[in-house]
Amino acid sequence: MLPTEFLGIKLKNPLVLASGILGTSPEILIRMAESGAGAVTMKSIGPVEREGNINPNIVEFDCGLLNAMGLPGPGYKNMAGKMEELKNCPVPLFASIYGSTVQDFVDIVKFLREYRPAAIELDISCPNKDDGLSFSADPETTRQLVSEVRKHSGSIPVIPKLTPNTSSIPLLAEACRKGGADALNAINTASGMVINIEARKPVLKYKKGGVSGPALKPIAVRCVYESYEATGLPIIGTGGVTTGRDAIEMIMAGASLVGIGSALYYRGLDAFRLIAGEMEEWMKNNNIDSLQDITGAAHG
Amino acid sequence: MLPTEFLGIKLKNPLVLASGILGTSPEILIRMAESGAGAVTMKSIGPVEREGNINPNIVEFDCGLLNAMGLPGPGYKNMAGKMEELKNCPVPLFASIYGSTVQDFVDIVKFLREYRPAAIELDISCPNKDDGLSFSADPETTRQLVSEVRKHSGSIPVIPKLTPNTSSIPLLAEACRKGGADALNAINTASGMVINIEARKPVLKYKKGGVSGPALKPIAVRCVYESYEATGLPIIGTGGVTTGRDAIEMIMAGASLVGIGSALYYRGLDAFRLIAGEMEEWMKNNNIDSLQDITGAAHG
Amino acid sequence: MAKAKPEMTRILRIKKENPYVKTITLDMKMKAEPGQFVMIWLPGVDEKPMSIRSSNENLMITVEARGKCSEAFTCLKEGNSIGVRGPYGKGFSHVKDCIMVGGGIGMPPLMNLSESMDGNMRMLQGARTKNRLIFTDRHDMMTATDDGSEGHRGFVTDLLEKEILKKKPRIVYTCGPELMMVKVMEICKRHGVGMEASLERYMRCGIGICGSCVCGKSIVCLDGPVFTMEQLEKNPDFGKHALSRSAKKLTLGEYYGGKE
Amino acid sequence: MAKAKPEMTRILRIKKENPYVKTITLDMKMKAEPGQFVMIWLPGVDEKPMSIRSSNENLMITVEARGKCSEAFTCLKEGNSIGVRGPYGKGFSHVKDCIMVGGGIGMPPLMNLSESMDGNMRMLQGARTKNRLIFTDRHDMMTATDDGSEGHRGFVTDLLEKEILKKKPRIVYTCGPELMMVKVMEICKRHGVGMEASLERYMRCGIGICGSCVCGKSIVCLDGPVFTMEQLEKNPDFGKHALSRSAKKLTLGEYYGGKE
Ligand SMILES: Cc1cc2nc3c(=O)[nH]c(=O)nc-3n(C[C@H](O)[C@H](O)[C@H](O)COP(=O)(O)OP(=O)(O)OC[C@H]3O[C@@H](n4cnc5c(N)ncnc54)[C@H](O)[C@@H]3O)c2cc1C
Ligand SMILES: Cc1cc2nc3c(=O)[nH]c(=O)nc-3n(C[C@H](O)[C@H](O)[C@H](O)COP(=O)(O)OP(=O)(O)OC[C@H]3O[C@@H](n4cnc5c(N)ncnc54)[C@H](O)[C@@H]3O)c2cc1C
Ligand SMILES: Cc1cc2nc3c(=O)[nH]c(=O)nc-3n(C[C@H](O)[C@H](O)[C@H](O)COP(=O)(O)O)c2cc1C
Ligand SMILES: Cc1cc2nc3c(=O)[nH]c(=O)nc-3n(C[C@H](O)[C@H](O)[C@H](O)COP(=O)(O)O)c2cc1C
Ligand code: FES
Ligand code: FES
Repeated sequence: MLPTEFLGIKLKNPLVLASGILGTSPEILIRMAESGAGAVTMKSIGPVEREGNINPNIVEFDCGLLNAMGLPGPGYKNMAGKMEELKNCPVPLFASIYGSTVQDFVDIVKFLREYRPAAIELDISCPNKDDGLSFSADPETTRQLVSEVRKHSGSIPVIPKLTPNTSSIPLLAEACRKGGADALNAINTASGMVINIEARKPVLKYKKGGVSGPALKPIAVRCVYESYEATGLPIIGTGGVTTGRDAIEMIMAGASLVGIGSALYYRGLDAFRLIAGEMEEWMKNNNIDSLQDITGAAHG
Repeated sequence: MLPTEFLGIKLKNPLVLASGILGTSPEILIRMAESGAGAVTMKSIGPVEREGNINPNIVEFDCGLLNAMGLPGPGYKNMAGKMEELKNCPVPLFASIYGSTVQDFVDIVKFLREYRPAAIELDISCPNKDDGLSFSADPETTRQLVSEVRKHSGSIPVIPKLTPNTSSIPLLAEACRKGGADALNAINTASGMVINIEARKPVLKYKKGGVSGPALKPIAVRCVYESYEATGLPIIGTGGVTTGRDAIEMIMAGASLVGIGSALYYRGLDAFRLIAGEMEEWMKNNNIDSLQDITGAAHG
Repeated sequence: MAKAKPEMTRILRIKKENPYVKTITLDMKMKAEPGQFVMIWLPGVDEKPMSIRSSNENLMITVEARGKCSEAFTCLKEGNSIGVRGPYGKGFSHVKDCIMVGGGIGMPPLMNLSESMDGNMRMLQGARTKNRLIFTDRHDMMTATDDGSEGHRGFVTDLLEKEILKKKPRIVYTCGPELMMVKVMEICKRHGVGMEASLERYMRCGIGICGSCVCGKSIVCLDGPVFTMEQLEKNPDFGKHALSRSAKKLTLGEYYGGKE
Repeated sequence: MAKAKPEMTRILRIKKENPYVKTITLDMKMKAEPGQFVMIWLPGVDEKPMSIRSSNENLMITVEARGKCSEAFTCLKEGNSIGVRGPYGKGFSHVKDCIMVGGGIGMPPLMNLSESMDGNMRMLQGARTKNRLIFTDRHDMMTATDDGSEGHRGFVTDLLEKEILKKKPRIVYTCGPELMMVKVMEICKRHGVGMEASLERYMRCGIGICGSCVCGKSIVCLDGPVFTMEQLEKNPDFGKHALSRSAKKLTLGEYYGGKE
């Protein structure tokens, strides 16, 4: 019922571990694969080693999480060992990369090529690094980046990850398409802040952070819907999905795959199996045989 | 404890009925004033009569509301009677206006001037009308609008209302300041969508709508914080405030007044009194005599 | 379900009440009071407030084809699904030894209320003509038609006055055209009888935040739709004004396009 | 309180355990198991995982000044407030007739566990030197110091081996420097005794989503910090590797900057 194809890649189900969720180590990515994910995305890889932000890096609020990890990571030059180990990953592996310059992205793509990830996400949407959104601020800059990266990725599909922190998702998505994006991921977190009033301070050391979880869902569904309408590209719908119903909602908005992030907190590490089970049950009750029959069904 | 001053206007408390919440008729605005609001904002007034969108105009999700009223209203030319009645409003009255052109805004301001509202909000942030965000899409356009409006408002303060649907609140806020804004309101709703998967359709007839309520709070707090930092202007902090603690959080982020919208649904029509009571209790427990002592306290 | 989120619900049964009116039984249980209403969503078309006709067992509504959306409601078939959210608003009190006065499609909430009265009540219905009447299989229904094609020829309020004189009830409940309800209130006042009426205003949110349905100082979807005589006497807009879809204050004549 | 939201909490009492270590009693009750931890936030400074020293009455933590943040914790005064969120992770089992082996600041969770053992246990503590020992007012504490300034001169693991030979316990609980815990595991294996150890890894979220604290296939903040011997035997990184703040896999020597 749930097996699906995305950019020619076969997946046992449409649920993808979102980037930055437990994706720091090959062992855990493989564990997530074994625990039911249809595909897994690595933590975003940067040009150089980065320690990320000082704690607190995360805080919960009534209906979501706010995080500002600050993209900690060893840098691509220290990733060879991990990439080798990930050859054992039993499900399709998506890499994710970020950079401050076009050249950063290109360098990392060149490094990743030989390890043949199923696709490469471009994290141009991280609100937790000072220049994390610089490639999303205007469509022409976005288009140029995607186009440059696409030249170097060879047969590996490129998937820009969109930010809700924009005045126009259709323009941003269309810029990605024009640049040669093979698919889109919508969305990364929305910029937010939580203040502890007794401490009289933003809780996160970075002050601002990215909103994920249930509070993000209606924004994510809208961004998926708009991206689908604007570009017709395949979409990984990410943001606030914690149940099978949420996943179906994303798919009806136009997502081919569904990113799962904060749900690992809300539902536990068994989230993939739980959500997949709920999807199957709903499909059975509604006489739907295949996800293709409902992808984008909310349009028109 | 709660009496406060904003742009020289004295208020018994900092809680302002947000625009579009029950603000269609003088009788109800006065009722809200009597039920504890420190000030009340009228439903946004447009250049011509508008019926708004067909139902459904509202839908709830797990942690907020999504609405797409589509700015129904009689148009300013039919507002003389209501403005007369509003002379009896026992608390400061904020008008709110929208338009498709600069001239629209100017015309409405000229009409409103003789009724001397305590301030005029510029709704350049409605996601539920096709050109509702056209004056927010780029800072220079925003600056020009605010500047043009300010020329005609005389001694009446002008308060642009910011949208979170932007790549940069600081740039937007700064454009308003440069245009001569006397204060800012942050924020209007975030664009979102809710799909009913059994119906396979967006619930709202307009498809997209504006997210308000708890889900919006961390985004609103961040926007207030950024606007305060970028401009130093007085701010009406609006978005997801449903408790006294939420209101204090807004004030620490930099708000001088706090907008109350969806809370009227979550807490009932007594929301103003409840929230004001909770604020006073928290202040007492934390030995804070005046709101001025904590305005912007989360900065630095 | 969250309170303001429509739940798609299957239609179990449809019963034709007269050529224009159908009663729809839904595959949903709901705890509600007579006089409360639900918002009924027809995906792709519109969403409308509808009084709860019954919630003892399955939820029932009774719809009259008036315009585009209600017309579409009456064209639905058993097995179709519609969205339901609610219940909303404040319903009727529950005082036995009452008289109910319904006009046209104002009948459904009164029928609902009547079901828990153990027969300790009188029910009057007015309509333009015989084939506009509904629920006439009820043996104790007294009727009035404008053209005299059934029951009393003339106003249902004439019947009310007669019944009050026959035996003064403890209260009168009414729902129907607003000018009829104004008349009911006058009669009740004259005879010193209490009264509650259910109002109609243009509704969007149904949950008391959008301000579409205001009538005087009242928010009809939240404070009402049922109001007491005391409340209505103080309401300058009762019987006089309603807000248009664009929130313009119209006379009832303008609001109903001369149909009332 | 939402699970991952710090609550500012007043410090009721501070007790100096030795020149470097203080026990802080907080104005908070918390239901927690020995071995679980909380995240302690010092606004403007940092947030760190801290084992729960006690949660029988008020929440207590015991902090050793090691670096900038823990130093700042030990400078706090009674009446100050700090942020607390938790409890997080999986704690120790609860088997009486056990031996506990603590090294340095590994003692607090073992002390917590010991309090419900009704004395049916033996407790061993190792430290570099006498004034690094803590909780020595406990009359049944056996100690070892590297320099012999108190108790046995040498490793606390020597004491463990002796105690096992004296009378085989049903289980060994340990917390302290990882190489010490590796040694404890070897000894337990050799003598056919079960064992549980509490691990330290760099933590950010504490709730199992950021991936900072992984050790082999284990997420220390969620699956641990307490692991059984069976789990540790299968974990290729136990005693060998830890992720740096930048998620680079380091040897423990590199991770602790040669201090371990
Ligand atoms: C509390 C309440 C209970 C109601 N109960 C019933 C009921 O049990 N059965 C029934 O058939 N009808 C009921 N109605 C009326 C119903 O909601 C519709 O107004 C009616 O069906 C006409 O809708 P339409 O779209 O078909 O016609 P349209 O041509 O769209 O409108 C005709 C007239 O109906 C009124 N109307 C239209 N839309 C709305 C709206 N969203 N809210 C309020 N009034 C509106 C206006 O007066 C309008 O001029 C109730 C209305 C209210 C406010
Ligand atoms: C589950 C757990 C329980 C702990 N319980 C206690 C306790 O009860 N009492 C106590 O004093 N300490 C405890 N610690 C250690 C404590 O969290 C700090 O690591 C320690 O206080 C040093 O922090 P610092 O900032 O002062 O030093 P730094 O100079 O910042 O760091 C010194 C070393 O501490 C470790 N460290 C620093 N930050 C963290 C972090 N966020 N997460 C994990 N390790 C870190 C690293 O090895 C680092 O090299 C515990 C750690 C963990 C993981
Ligand atoms: C702790 C954390 C770390 C994240 N790190 C990254 C990252 O490195 N790269 C990235 O593209 N997205 C990152 N994200 C965003 C997620 O991939 C995802 O887009 C977002 O959390 C919304 O989905 P959710 O609501 O399912 O969590 C991170 C999110 C969280 C909560
Ligand atoms: C039903 C509804 C109608 C609204 N109409 C307007 C409007 O006309 N003009 C405007 O500036 N904002 C309008 N808003 C936005 C609110 O004023 C407010 O900015 C937003 O709801 C966030 O605040 P809240 O979370 O407290 O509701 C509307 C919001 C809602 C829910
Ligand atoms: S319908 Fe919105 S307030 Fe009544
Ligand atoms: S600290 Fe984040 S996963 Fe353990």
